[in-house]
Amino acid sequence: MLKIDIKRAMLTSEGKTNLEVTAEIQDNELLCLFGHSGAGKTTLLRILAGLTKPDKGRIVFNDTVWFDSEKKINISPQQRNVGYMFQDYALFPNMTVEKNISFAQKEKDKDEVNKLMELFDLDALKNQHPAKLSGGQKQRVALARALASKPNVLLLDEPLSALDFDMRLALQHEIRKAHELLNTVTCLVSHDLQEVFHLASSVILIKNGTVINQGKPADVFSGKQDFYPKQAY
Amino acid sequence: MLKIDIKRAMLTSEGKTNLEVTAEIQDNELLCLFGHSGAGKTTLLRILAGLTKPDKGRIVFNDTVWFDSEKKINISPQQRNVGYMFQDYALFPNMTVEKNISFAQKEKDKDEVNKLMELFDLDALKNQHPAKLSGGQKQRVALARALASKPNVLLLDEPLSALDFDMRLALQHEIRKAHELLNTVTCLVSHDLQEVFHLASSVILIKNGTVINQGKPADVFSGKQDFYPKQAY
Amino acid sequence: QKVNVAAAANLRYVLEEIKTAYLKQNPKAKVNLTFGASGTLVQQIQNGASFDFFMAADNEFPLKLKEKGLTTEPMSTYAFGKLAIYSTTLDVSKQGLDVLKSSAIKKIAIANPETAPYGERAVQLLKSQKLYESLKSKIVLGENISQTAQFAFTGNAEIGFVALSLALAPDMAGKGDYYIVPQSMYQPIEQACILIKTQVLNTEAAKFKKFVLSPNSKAIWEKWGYGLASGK
Amino acid sequence: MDQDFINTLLLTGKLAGWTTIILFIIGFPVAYLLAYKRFPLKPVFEALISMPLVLPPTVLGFYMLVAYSPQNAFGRFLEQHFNTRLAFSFQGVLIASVLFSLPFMIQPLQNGLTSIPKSFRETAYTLGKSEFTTFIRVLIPNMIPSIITAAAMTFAHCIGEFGVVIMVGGNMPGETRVASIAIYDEVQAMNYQAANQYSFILFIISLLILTLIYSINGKKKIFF
Amino acid sequence: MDQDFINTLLLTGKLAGWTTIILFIIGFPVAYLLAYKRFPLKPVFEALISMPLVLPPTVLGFYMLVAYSPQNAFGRFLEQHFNTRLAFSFQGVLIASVLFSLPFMIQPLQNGLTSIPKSFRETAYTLGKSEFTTFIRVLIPNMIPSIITAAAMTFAHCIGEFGVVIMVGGNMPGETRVASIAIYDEVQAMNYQAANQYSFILFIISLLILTLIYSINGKKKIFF
Ligand SMILES: Nc1ncnc2c1ncn2[C@@H]1O[C@H](COP(=O)(O)OP(=O)(O)OP(=O)(O)O)[C@@H](O)[C@H]1O
Ligand SMILES: Nc1ncnc2c1ncn2[C@@H]1O[C@H](COP(=O)(O)OP(=O)(O)OP(=O)(O)O)[C@@H](O)[C@H]1O
Ligand code: MOO
Ligand SMILES: [Mg+2]
Ligand SMILES: [Mg+2]
Repeated sequence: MLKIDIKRAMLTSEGKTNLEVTAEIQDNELLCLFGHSGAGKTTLLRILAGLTKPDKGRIVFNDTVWFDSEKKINISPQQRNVGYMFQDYALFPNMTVEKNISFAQKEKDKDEVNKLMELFDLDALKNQHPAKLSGGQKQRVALARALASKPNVLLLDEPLSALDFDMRLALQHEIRKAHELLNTVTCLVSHDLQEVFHLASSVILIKNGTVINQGKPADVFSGKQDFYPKQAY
Repeated sequence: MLKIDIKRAMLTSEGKTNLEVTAEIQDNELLCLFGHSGAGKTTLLRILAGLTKPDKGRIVFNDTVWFDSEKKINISPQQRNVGYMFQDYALFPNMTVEKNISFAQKEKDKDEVNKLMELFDLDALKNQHPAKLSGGQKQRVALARALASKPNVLLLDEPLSALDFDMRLALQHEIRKAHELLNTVTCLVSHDLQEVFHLASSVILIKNGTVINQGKPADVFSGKQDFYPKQAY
Repeated sequence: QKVNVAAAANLRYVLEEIKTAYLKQNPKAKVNLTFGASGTLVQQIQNGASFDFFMAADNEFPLKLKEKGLTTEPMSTYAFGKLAIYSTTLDVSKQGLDVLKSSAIKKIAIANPETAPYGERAVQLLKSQKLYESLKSKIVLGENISQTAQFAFTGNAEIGFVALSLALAPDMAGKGDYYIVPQSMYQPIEQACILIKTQVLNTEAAKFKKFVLSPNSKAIWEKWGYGLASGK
Repeated sequence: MDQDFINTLLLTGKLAGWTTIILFIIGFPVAYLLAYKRFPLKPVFEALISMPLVLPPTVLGFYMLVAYSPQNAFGRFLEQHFNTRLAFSFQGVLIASVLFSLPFMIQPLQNGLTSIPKSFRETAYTLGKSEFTTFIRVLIPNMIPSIITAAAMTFAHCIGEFGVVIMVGGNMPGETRVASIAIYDEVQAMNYQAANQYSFILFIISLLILTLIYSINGKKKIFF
Repeated sequence: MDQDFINTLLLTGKLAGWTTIILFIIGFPVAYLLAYKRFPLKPVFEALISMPLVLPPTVLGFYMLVAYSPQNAFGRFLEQHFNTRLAFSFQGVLIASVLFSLPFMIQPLQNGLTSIPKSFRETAYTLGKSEFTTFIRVLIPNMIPSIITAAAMTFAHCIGEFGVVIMVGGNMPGETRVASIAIYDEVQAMNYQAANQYSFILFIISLLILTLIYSINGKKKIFF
């Protein structure tokens, strides 16, 4: 279980605000972060990963305190064992597709890497360097890499936004499978309602740094037509 | 009118192929490029912008020959007056949001810049540098910049993929308006069927480098359920 | 045991020849010659450079070392140097010191008077001839006497105040003209040498010193234009 | 502090300043060519530019001295047509210093240019900006640390220049007697106190300038 | 080519090689600290490291000479406990050379490190990689051009070193008589042929090494 209760100053397009999030994510839960551009979704993931320090609050994963502003605890990203997929991928330019993925593994397992590359339709590109990949190909490598590290907590920042519909569906399936297989807590940012309904067991709606609703997807979106989306599909 | 007839070697996830596109885009037409990840959409836009050189063929815009492999003509990106929005934005890190946009203008026009920033909900961020923007904010700056140059040909590579649904709708509207106002030829890459139907006057379906269908959106997608999308919304 | 000799720059050619002669007699000996301005060498020895034997261009620099207690055995004068002016473009052998008044002269090379006795004598000479003030702006300083000779040799300076022994070097003599400044016009350049105190007594150094002072090398000194102390 | 001492410092600054200015003008276009253009024999060309890095200053000094000599074509030409002699003159040392510091300017600039992502240039080109405008408005502002490194290394390297100056300079006060030479001289003459004074002042000045540069530079991050 | 000549070249290579190796070991951690860590007085620390860039080699040489002297604490300590005297010895020159070349190693490495996007490090950390692993596997491979520049500049700068060597090392054959000194000496002896021979050989060796480096470097792009 991941318990979050944090606060952090943030500059948004509405001016200065605070990102304030309180949430409890159960083991095995797949949480979707949903919200406007600049609402603070990426910032929250970075805070969970240990890359950005909240101004105040606590983060506890199972029995481990990851962050506590009062006790001045802030354990490093390495110790958190998260799999973080960046919104801009951050693939290592010096490594091929295959190396990027195998680098993430804690124990080398070539079969696993091959399986991932097959699942993500990257086999033919295994010896390519990132500079020579298309946008969607980069995104798939980044996702495969985040999964390869077998994390306790999986943080995915718009993992499928650059993919076509087919691929998107297929990979939604893979994310769900990985989530179940690894028995992780997963937090995923998405702008795609279909995706949210397909994947999420719960949703957090963020607006301007503040959580305005959280719960099961159906509950959250039913009462909130005024917030999001203005127009359904 | 933009006449395209080009060929270029490409490595895709299916192995080596050629990107082969023949198309005529009328003035005032808004063309959508639609296709799998790695199909060659970005490559086609780069070729139109003059950033990648085709192996063979011709590109003619109105009466100007942009590229002709036989006559060895290849005019520079500067002379083509295109507005190209990169899939990874390529914002200038040294310039603020406002400067990024005004830099694109051929004639300085502060009002125009302010209007663009307002439209794209960037006013509060006008003095921010790109490193401090969220993914969606970056995308909006990149789009605003491409429009600010008042191009003859507008090339947009997944311009709205990182945006939430509201914003997406609003900006679809803006793209359409800009397209009509500037009287441009617009080529847009999108993975979103709704978007294609909403915006495009014609569609090109690319698979593995080859155009497999082109025409009005309704015509293209009606007969092609086997290709795309497997599952409708 | 090898002998590290610190030798004033004016000895460049002479000492090479003496070394050859010495090695002919002592085929197993090893002699390393390092040339520099006398003052530079004194500075290096004071700071711990491992030289065994110092041959200066005057008798004051060895004295400095002696006062610091860095030497063994008394200092010995081995030769008297002669000052010459050298030029590749002007007819110095005919005009003598009058050449210094020539308007064709843009630069005059002199060794740094602080560290090179030959330079010091040259400045002394110019001062006593009341030429120093008028020529001052034309003077370029060589780090030691052989760099000075080289400035004149390359023609970058029309005139160089050099050691006669350097002017006699085949390259120099072949390319230009020299004039020996009358020895009465400057304080004699009495060149002395001294053994440096080393941790292990270097007997080879003493042997080499003896050879330098011996009649065996007399002809070589004279050939290179040095005067010899009467007693030796 | 006496007048000589101040003059020597001023001369040193003048030499370093001029060298840096001249190399700025030469350096940018050359670095640009090396970073972005392909042409035959480019590695050889690059190697030639880097030569002064590897060549002892005395080698360069030696060749300059030979070239400047009125006995040789170049020196004679200057003497006859311009009535100048470069040996033992400020100009002569300046030319040698420019040649000698060339790679200290070019290398950091070239490195800075190559590490700017290609898409920045490409974007500017599609926006109709010329290579020159792109260079001024997009490339230069994104390589400030490299420019500072280039300028600092060049200026610094000139202040430290010794080998070339001792070979072609002739130790003329006000012309070629720069600080490094002056210190050498004082040490050789065992005027340790004077040497100390020079060294100490140079040390303090350098430390102040550099601390200032790094304080400013530290505030700006590479990508602002 | 005679034995002296070969010995001189070998000695030069030995000095430059050892300096580069020692500075590699020192350089990476220091550059890492300077690039990524914040600590008080960092600009002063950076300035101190860059000092040898600005200080004339003769200043450094002078201070080394003073430090090495058995009349002072450090020199006396060495003399009493190790029975070594550093002035005018190879070790003494090596120490001076390491100090003197420090910024030529640090600056390019630090520049290379700062220009690697932060997200690469962040990604590696979230993947559980230690700072050390990240450094070896992610940072180093993405800054190859900077590493080559650092090594080339350092090695090259040592080969060209003259001022420090002549002050700290003098001109002792086999100990401190490196190529730059030898050339200086030969020029003074007006053995222009020998000077030319040294210069030419150094020129050719340098040109070859550098052309090789640039050919390899040219093939690899910064981001492969
Ligand atoms: N710089 C490059 N050099 C070589 N090959 C490249 C380069 N960029 C892309 N490719 C290859 O060319 C093919 C087409 O790439 P392109 O970027 O045009 O795809 P795309 O249709 O835009 O895909 P996406 O929707 O994923 O962005 C891909 O298979 C990719 O591997
Ligand atoms: N490095 C940064 N420094 C300062 N402010 C930042 C930084 N990155 C983002 N911000 C600001 O913080 C706010 C939240 O950003 P965040 O990246 O979390 O948004 P987001 O919800 O992920 O948006 P998007 O959907 O557009 O990616 C934004 O308004 C942005 O301007
Ligand atoms: O031989 Mo000297 O000591 O250069 O005048
Ligand atoms: Mg985000
Ligand atoms: Mg693409």
